[in-house]
Amino acid sequence: MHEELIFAGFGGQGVLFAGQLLAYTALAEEKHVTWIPSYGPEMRGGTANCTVIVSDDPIGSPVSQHPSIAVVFNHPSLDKYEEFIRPGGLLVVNSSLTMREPERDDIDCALLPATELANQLGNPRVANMILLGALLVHRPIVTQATIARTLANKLGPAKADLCALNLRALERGMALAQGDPA
Amino acid sequence: MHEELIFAGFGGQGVLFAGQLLAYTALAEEKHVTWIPSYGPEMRGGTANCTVIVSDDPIGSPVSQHPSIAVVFNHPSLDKYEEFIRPGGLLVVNSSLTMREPERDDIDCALLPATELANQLGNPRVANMILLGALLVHRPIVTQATIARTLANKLGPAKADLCALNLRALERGMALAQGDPA
Amino acid sequence: MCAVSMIEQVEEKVVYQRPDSLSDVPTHYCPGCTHGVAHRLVAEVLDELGVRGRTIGVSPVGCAVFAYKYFNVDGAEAAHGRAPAMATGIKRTLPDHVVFTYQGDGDLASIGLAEIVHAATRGENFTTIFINNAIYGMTGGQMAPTTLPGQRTTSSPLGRDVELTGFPIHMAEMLSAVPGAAYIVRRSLHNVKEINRAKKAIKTAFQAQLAGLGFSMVELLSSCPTNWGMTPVEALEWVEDHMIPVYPLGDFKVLDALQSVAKR
Amino acid sequence: MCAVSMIEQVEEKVVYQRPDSLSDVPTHYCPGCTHGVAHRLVAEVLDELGVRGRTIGVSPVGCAVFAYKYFNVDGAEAAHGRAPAMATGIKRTLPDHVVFTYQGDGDLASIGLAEIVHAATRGENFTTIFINNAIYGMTGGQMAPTTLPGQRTTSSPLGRDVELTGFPIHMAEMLSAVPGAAYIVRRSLHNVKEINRAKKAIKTAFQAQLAGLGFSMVELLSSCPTNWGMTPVEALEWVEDHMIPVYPLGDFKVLDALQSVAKR
Amino acid sequence: MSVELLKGNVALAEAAIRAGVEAYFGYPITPQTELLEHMAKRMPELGRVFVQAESEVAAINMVYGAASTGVRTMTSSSSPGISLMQEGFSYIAGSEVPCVIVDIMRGGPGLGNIQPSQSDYFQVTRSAGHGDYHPIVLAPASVQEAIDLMTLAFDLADEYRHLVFVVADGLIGQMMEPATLPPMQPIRTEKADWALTGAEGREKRIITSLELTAPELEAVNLRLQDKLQTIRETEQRWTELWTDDARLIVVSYGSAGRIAETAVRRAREEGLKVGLLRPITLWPFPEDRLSALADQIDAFLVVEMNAGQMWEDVRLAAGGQVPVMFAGRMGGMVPMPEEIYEAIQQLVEKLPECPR
Amino acid sequence: MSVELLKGNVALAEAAIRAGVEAYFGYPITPQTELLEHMAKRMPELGRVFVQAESEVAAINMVYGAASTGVRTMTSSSSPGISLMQEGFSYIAGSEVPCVIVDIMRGGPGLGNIQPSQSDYFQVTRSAGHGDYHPIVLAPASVQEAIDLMTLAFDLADEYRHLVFVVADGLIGQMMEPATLPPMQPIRTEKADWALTGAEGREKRIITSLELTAPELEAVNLRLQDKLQTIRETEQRWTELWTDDARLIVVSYGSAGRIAETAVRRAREEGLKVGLLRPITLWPFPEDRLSALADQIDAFLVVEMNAGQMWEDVRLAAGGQVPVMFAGRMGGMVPMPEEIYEAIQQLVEKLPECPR
Amino acid sequence: MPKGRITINEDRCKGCALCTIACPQGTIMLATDRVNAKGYTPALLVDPQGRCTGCALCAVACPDVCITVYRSVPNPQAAATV
Amino acid sequence: MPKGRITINEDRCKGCALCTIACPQGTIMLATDRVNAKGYTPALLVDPQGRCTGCALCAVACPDVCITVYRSVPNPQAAATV
Ligand SMILES: Cc1ncc(C[n+]2csc(CCOP(=O)(O)OP(=O)(O)O)c2C)c(N)n1
Ligand SMILES: Cc1ncc(C[n+]2csc(CCOP(=O)(O)OP(=O)(O)O)c2C)c(N)n1
Ligand code: SF4
Ligand code: SF4
Ligand code: SF4
Ligand code: SF4
Ligand code: SF4
Ligand code: SF4
Ligand SMILES: [Mg+2]
Ligand SMILES: [Mg+2]
Repeated sequence: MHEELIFAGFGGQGVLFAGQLLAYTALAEEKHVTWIPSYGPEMRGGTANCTVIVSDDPIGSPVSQHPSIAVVFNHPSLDKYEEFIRPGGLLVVNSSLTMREPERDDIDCALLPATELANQLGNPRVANMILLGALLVHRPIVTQATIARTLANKLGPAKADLCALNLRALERGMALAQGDPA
Repeated sequence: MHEELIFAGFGGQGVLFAGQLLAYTALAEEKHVTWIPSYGPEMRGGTANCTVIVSDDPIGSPVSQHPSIAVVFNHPSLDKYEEFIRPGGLLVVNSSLTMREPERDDIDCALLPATELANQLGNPRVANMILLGALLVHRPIVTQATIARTLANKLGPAKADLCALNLRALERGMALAQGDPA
Repeated sequence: MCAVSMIEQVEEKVVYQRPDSLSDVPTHYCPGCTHGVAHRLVAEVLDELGVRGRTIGVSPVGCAVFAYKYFNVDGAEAAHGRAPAMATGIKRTLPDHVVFTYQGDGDLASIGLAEIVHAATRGENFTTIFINNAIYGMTGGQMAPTTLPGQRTTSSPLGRDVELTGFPIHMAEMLSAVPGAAYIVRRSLHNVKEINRAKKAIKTAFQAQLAGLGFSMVELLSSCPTNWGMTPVEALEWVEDHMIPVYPLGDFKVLDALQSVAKR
Repeated sequence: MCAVSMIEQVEEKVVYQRPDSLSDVPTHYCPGCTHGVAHRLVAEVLDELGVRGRTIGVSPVGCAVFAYKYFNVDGAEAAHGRAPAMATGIKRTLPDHVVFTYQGDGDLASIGLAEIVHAATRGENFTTIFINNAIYGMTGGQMAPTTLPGQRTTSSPLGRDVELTGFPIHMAEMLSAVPGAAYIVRRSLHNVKEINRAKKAIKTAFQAQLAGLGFSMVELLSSCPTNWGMTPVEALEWVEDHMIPVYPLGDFKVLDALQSVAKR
Repeated sequence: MSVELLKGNVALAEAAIRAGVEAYFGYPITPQTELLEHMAKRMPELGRVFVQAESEVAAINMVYGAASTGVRTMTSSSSPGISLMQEGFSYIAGSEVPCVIVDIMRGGPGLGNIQPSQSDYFQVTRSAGHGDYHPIVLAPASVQEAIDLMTLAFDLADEYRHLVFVVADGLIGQMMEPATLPPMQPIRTEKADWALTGAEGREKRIITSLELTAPELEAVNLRLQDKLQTIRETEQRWTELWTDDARLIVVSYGSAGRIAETAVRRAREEGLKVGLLRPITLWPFPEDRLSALADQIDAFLVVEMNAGQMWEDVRLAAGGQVPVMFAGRMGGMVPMPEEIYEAIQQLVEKLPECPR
Repeated sequence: MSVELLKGNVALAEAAIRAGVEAYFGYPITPQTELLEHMAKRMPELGRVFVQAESEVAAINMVYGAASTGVRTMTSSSSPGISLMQEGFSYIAGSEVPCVIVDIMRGGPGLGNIQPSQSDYFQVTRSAGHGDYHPIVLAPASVQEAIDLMTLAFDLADEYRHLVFVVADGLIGQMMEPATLPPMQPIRTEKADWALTGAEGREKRIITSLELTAPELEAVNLRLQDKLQTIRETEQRWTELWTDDARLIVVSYGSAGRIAETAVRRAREEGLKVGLLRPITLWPFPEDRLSALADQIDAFLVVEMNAGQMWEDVRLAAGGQVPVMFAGRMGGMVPMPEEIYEAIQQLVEKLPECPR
Repeated sequence: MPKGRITINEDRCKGCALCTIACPQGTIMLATDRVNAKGYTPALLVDPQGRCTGCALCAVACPDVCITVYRSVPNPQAAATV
Repeated sequence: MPKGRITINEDRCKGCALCTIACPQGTIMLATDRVNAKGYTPALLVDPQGRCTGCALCAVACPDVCITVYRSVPNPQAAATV
C-alpha cells in the first residue's frame, strides 16, 4: 500500500489536524508515514494544505506532484488540486463550500456537504472528520478503531466530549460514503 | 642590476619620501621599479618603512626578506633590519639616532650623523637626503643628475628653495660618503 | 413617480475609486490586514502629487515583500532591513526622483536599525513608510522589538518578558532626535478618522522630500489579525486599546520649513 | 645636616603605581593617545572593585584591538562593531561575571550601531567604554559618524560636508532614551580634572552592572594626535575647544537606584 | 525511547537540548523558524539561555561570545541569514571555539523563495566566511537522522573546537516523521582549559583570531590545517546501498538522497545494477570511499537540488577514472523519484557491457 | 598616455573613474582604504556620487540600489568586509544588475591580519553568497593589469548584467609601480531597458530576486545558468610563458603569479623545461586551456598564497591525466622566488625522463 | 442628504467586515448565503431605503480597495425646470 | 607641603609631554640630549629644589603608565623625638 494524500482548505477548518490524525493513526498501525504542510507566505490569505504519505515501504519524497487522494475543504482547493490527482485516484469534496461539481471522470469522487452536516452535529469544525470518514470508506488506509484510539490519546481524557463529537462526525462521514454510490 | 632596498625610521623623517624619490628616479632612468610601504597598524607607534626594488628585469616580489640595502633612520630600525641584509649588502645608518655600531662584518656600512648634519643645513627633515646621498656613493643605482631632475619635477617651481636645500643635503651626504673609507 | 423623475434629473459622479498608483491586482494580504490600507494611502498621495511617473518604491522583506507588485511605479525589492541603504543608492543617483521605502517593524527596527538610523542621520532625502504591527507577520508571528510587554508571540510564548527582552523600541521618537530628519510622525490605521490623518501625514512626508528637506518617516500602527489571533474588527480595537497607549500618536519632528510646504 | 636627618626620620610610600588589572607591557598606541589613559582608568576601577578575577573584557576592532593584551583579565576580540553582541553571549552565559566592551566610535556608532542600540534596549547587564575620538584611528583617519562638521579626514578631504554626510551622531543622548539603559554619561580625557571625573563615572557604570541595573555606558572624548595631525598637547586642546562644544559632557541617564549604589 | 511523529525543525531543537545546548541565539527565518520557536519555549523552562537576536549578524556574534565561555551553544537560520553570518563564522573558526549551526537551505539566489534547495553546498563546504578553512558539515536525510546528527554535531564541535553545520532543507525541516529522541544529557559542569571564566587564580585567557604578523598567522593557519587534515582522515561518513555489484552508483545527500533511494530501489527491482552512496558528512567529503568505488564501477550519477555543486567533489574523488554525470533541479523544485529513475535508466543504457 | 608611478589602490580607483563609474559606496578597511580615499577626493570633484557607508552591509545594498538605476557603480573592501556583503551579492546576482566589487584580500580567518593573501579564492569563485551562481572574477598581477582589468570589469558587468570581482591583495594594492592610465571615458547617457528610471509613459519596471513558486524560481535559475555557461565559454582569460616545450607548468595568479614568474624565469635560465600559466579570470577558470596543456606535460605545480584552493580547479581541469602538485604560503606570508624555484627543482627531478 | 450607492468587487472582497463597521448608515453586511471564488463571504450593499449617502467611509476603511462609491448630484438644468 | 618624587620608566615613555603640562610644579621635562630605545625623547624629573609634592597629577595624565609616584610622610617615632 502506498497512498499520497493532499488535504487542502482554509486555516481554521482543521485541515492540518485531519492530516496529522491520519498520520498518527498510520504510525500506530506501524506503517511508514510522512506529513508535511505547505509553509511560509502561502499561508497569507489563510489557505492551509498538507501532504500525507502512507506506505508499506520507506518514503522517499514527502511531497507529491500527483497525489493519489485529494481532500478539498473549499472551492479554491477544488480548482487547485483536481487536475493533479493521478488517474484512478480519489477526490473527496466538501460540497458545502464548492460552487461546482468535479470534472474528472478518471477518478473516484466523494461529495459531502461536510460543513452543513457538521453544523447539524453542532460544530462546523468537525467537517474535517466527516470528510476523513468518507475518505476511509473509499480507501481503507487505516481502521476506524485505530483512529478512535489515536484520537483519544491525542485529545486526552480532559477533552472526552470533543473526542466523542469527532468520532460521531467520522462515523457520519463513513455512513454517508457507504450510502453514496461513488 | 637588481637592488632590494629597505628604508626604515619614524614617521616625519621623510623615510617614505626618500624611497619614492629613488623609485621615481629609477623610473626616469627606465629601470623596472617597485615601491611598497609597510602599512596598517604597524604605523601605530609612528614607525615608517618602505621597500624599493630597482632592477633591469621585471620585478616579481615587491617585498624582500633579505634586502641588499638597508637605510636605517633610527635605533629601532637598526636593531630590526641589520641581521636581514644579504651578505655583501649595504647598511646606511643615521648615527645621530642610533646608540650602537653595526655588528655585521660581511656587509658594507656607512654611518653618518645625518640628523645633526641636517640641523647644520638648517632643517632636520633633510636627513633623508643625506642618507640617500651616501647610499648612492656606495651603490650608484641612479645618477645624481636624474635625482635632481626628478626632485625638481616633483616639488615644482614653487618649492625651488626646498629643492635646492634637498640637493645640498644630497651632496653633503655624497661628499661625506666619498670621504669615509667604508 | 416623482421620485423617479427626480432621479432622472440628477447625474451621478464617482466619489471614490482605486488610485492610478495602485495596480489593479488582488493582494496576498490576510483579510482585514491594514497593510492594504497603507498601500492605498501611499498610492492616493502619489496620484495627488502627480509624481507616479518619477517615483521608485523600495519593498522590504516582510509581508509587504510584494509591495512592488501592488504599487504602479518602478520598484525594487531590498534585502531584509536594507531598504534604506538601497533607497540611498537609488536617490543619490536619481536626486530628482521620488524615492520611498515601505518597511515593517522587524525589517526597520530590528535587523535594519543601523541602516534606517544612518540614512536619517545623513539626511537622505527619501520617505519611509513604517508599518508597526508589533510582530513579525510574514514569518508567522514572532516577537518584534515593537512587541508590547506581555504580548504572546510564537517566540515569546508566555508573553514578552521585559526582564529578558527589554521594552518596546520607539523608532519615531529615536529618529526624531536626529538632525538629518525633516518630518517624523506616528499615525494609526484603526479607524476612518485616523486613516484620513495618516494620509495627510504621508502627503506631508512626500512634500518634505519634494522640497528637499531631508529624511521623512510616517510610522503607522497597523493590524495583524492572523498572528494576533483575532478577527479584523477585534484587531483594530486592539490597536486602539493596547498599541496607542504604548505608541502615542503625534508629530515628533516637523521642520519649520515644512509648515509652508505642507500648505501647498 | 638637619635636612638629612629629617629625611631619615620620614618614610616614603608609593602614592601612584600601575594597577594590577593592567598588564605590565608596552602599548602600541601612538605617543599621547588617550586610549592609554582610558585603559588605565578601567584597570584602576576593576582593582578598586576587586573584580579582576571575574571580569571578561571584549575588545573592538579599532586601535584598541589589542586591549585584551593590556587588560590583565580574561578577554575576547570581537568582530568590528559586534562587541555588544559578543558581550551579550558572554554575560548571558556568565551572569555573575563582570563583562565590559571597549569600543571606538567607528566600531560602536557606525558599523555596530544596531548591536549597541539593541543591547541597550534589551537592558543587557554589561558596561561599555565608548572612545569617541571623532575619527577612524586604526585605518588611518577616515571620517566617523562622530566627525565634526568641517573636520578634514582622509575620506572628507575638504572637511565633513553636513549636506552630504549629515551631522555628528550623539550616541550617549540616543542610548539614554532607551528604557533598558541604567547609566549613560559622557566624559572627557583632556585634562587631569576630567580624567578623574571620567574615572568616577567608569566606577559608577561598573557598580550599576554589579547591582544588575542593566546597560551602562561611559562615552569618553579622546584624542587622536596622529590622525588629527597634531602634537599630543595640541590634541588635548582640540578636544576641549572643538569636541566638547559638539559633545557636551554630562549625565544623560542615571537610574535613581544608582544614587544609593554609587555611594558604596 | 518511544517512537513519536516529530517535525524536523522541532526534532533538531529538542535533540540539541538533550545534547546539552546551554545557549541558543537566533533570528526568525522560514523554513527554520519552528526550531527557534521550540527553543523560545523550552530553553527558559530549563533555565537555559534563549535570545532572539536583532539580526543574524548579531546572533552569530552572540554565539561567538557564548562559545568563548565554553558552553555548548548554537544558532539556526536559512540561506540569506547564513550569508549574513559569514564574517562571524570566520572569526569563530579563527578563534577555535566550538559551536553548531543549523542551515535549513532555501531556494536562491537573493530572496529567492522558501522551497527546499541544496544550492548552498559550496557556501558551507568551501567558504563559510573568508580565510582558509572548512567547517564540518553534516547532512541528515530523515528526521531520525537529524536527531542523531545533532547530537554528533555537538560532540564533534567540542572535540575539534570547530564549527559544525547541520544542513537540511524545508522538506526535512517541515516534515513530520516517526522518530525517537535520545534521553536528556546532563549539562557539562567542568569547563575546558581555554574557556573564558575569569582569571581568578590563574593566567588570563584570550579568545582571538588576530595575529598581526604573517609568521604568527601562518603558524595559526598551519595548526588549523593540521586539525582539518585529522578531521579529513577520521570523520568521513556516508551510507551506501547495493554498491557491492553496482555498475552505476548514484551519489546524493539529504532530501535528494532519500528521494534518490526510492528511485534506486525501483531500478534494482527492475534488475538494474545500480547502487546508492549518500554522503552524511559533506565536509569532510567521503572521497576515500568514492575513489575506491570508482575502480569497480562504470559511472557515477550525482543528484542534487542545485546546479551541480557536490558534483565537483565527486569528480575530484573519481579522479577521471569513470564518467560522473549530473541530474539536478533548482529553485526549490524537488526531483521526483520518477525523473531520477529515468536518468538512471538512460545512463545505464549508455554504459558499456562489462565482463564483471 | 604617460607612464606614472602609481599605487595599486589608487590606480584601481582612478581606472574605475575613467571607465565611467558614477557611484561609489564603501567602508574603510586596510589594505584597500586608499581606494576609498581616492574616491572621496575625486568623485565629488567630478559631480559623481561618493558615500562612505555605515558598514559593508549597507555599502553593498547601496550599490544594489544604484545599480538598479542603470549607472556604473562599485564598492571595494577586504576579506572580512567581503564576508559581510555575501547576502547583498546574492541579491544582486538574483536580480541581475551589473556592478563591480574590488576585494583586496588579507590574511584570515577572522580578523587575521592585513598582510597579502589569496585565502578567499573559494569565497569569490564558489559562493559569493547563497544560491547557485559564480561571479566573474578577475585577478591582476601588476598595477598596469589592475588598471586594464578594472575597465574590462565594468564592460563585462554591463554586458552580462552580473557581478564582477577584481581581486588582489596588499602587495598589489599598496605597491607603486610604473603604469599608464586610459583616457577618461564619457559617462553613458542612455539607460538600459531594465533600469529603474520612473514609469512615466511606459510599463513599470521591477528589480527583484524573489520568485515565490519553485517552477518560477527554477526558470530564473535556468536562465542564470545559461548566462554563466555563455560566460564560461567566452570569457576564460590567462597568460602563459614558455608553455610550448614545458614539461612542468606552474599555475599561479595575482601576486603569487608574478613572483612565480621570477622563479620560472630563473628555472628556464637553468635550462629546466618549465612554463607558467597565470589565470586572469579565476571564474570562469581557464579550464579548457589547462586541459589541453595536460596532454602535453608531465605535471602541474600550483602556487597560491593559501592552503590550496585554485588547486581544486587545476585538478578538475587536469582530469587525472597528470599529477598536480601544490606549494603555498598562508597567513600573509609571501612566497619568495627562491622557495618556488626550489619546489620546481625538486619536482622536475621527480619527473620521468620523457622522449619529447 | 446626498444620495449615494456603492459597488463592491466581490471577487476581491475578503469578507473582513471592516466596511460594515465603518458605514454610519449600517447599509453594508456580509453575505451569509454564499462564498466567493476565494472562499470568502463577500460584503454587500443592503440599502432598500436608499440610506447610503456616498460618504465613502466604507471605501476608506477597505484594505482591499473593493469599493467604488458614487454620489448623485442635482442636475443643474433639471433643477432649473423645478 | 609634602615632599614627593617620581620615577619614570624611560623605556616605556613615548615623549608625549602630557606629564610636563600636567605637573603644577613644572618639574618634568623631556630629554633633549638623547632618545630611548624606541627612539623617543623620554620625560625626566628635574627637581633640584625638591618641589615635587607627590601629587601624582603627572601619573594621572600619562597614557603609558610610565610614572610611579612616591610621597614622604613623617615617621611617627622620629616625629616623637622632635
Ligand atoms: C536575512 C533575513 N533574515 C530573516 C528573514 C526572514 N524574514 C522574512 S520577513 C521577516 C520579518 C517580517 O516582519 P516585519 O518586518 O515586522 O514585517 P511584517 O511581516 O510584520 O509586515 C523575517 C524575519 C529573511 N527573509 N532574511
Ligand atoms: C568588517 C570590517 N570592516 C572594516 C574593518 C577595518 N577597520 C578596522 S578598525 C576600523 C575603524 C576604527 O575606528 P574606531 O572604531 O573609531 O576606533 P579607533 O581606531 O578610532 O580607536 C575599521 C573600519 C574591519 N577590520 N572589519
Ligand atoms: S500575517 Fe499579519 S501582517 Fe501579514 S498579511 Fe497577514 S495579517 Fe497582514
Ligand atoms: S591612531 Fe589615533 S587613536 Fe590610534 S593609537 Fe594613534 S593616536 Fe591613538
Ligand atoms: S458610502 Fe457611506 S453610507 Fe454608503 S455604504 Fe459606504 S459608508 Fe455606508
Ligand atoms: S472591507 Fe473590503 S474586503 Fe473587507 S469586507 Fe468590506 S469590501 Fe470586503
Ligand atoms: S607628582 Fe606632582 S609635582 Fe611631582 S612631578 Fe608629578 S605632577 Fe609634578
Ligand atoms: S606622559 Fe608618560 S609617556 Fe608621555 S612623556 Fe610623560 S612619561 Fe612619557
Ligand atoms: Mg511587523
Ligand atoms: Mg575612533
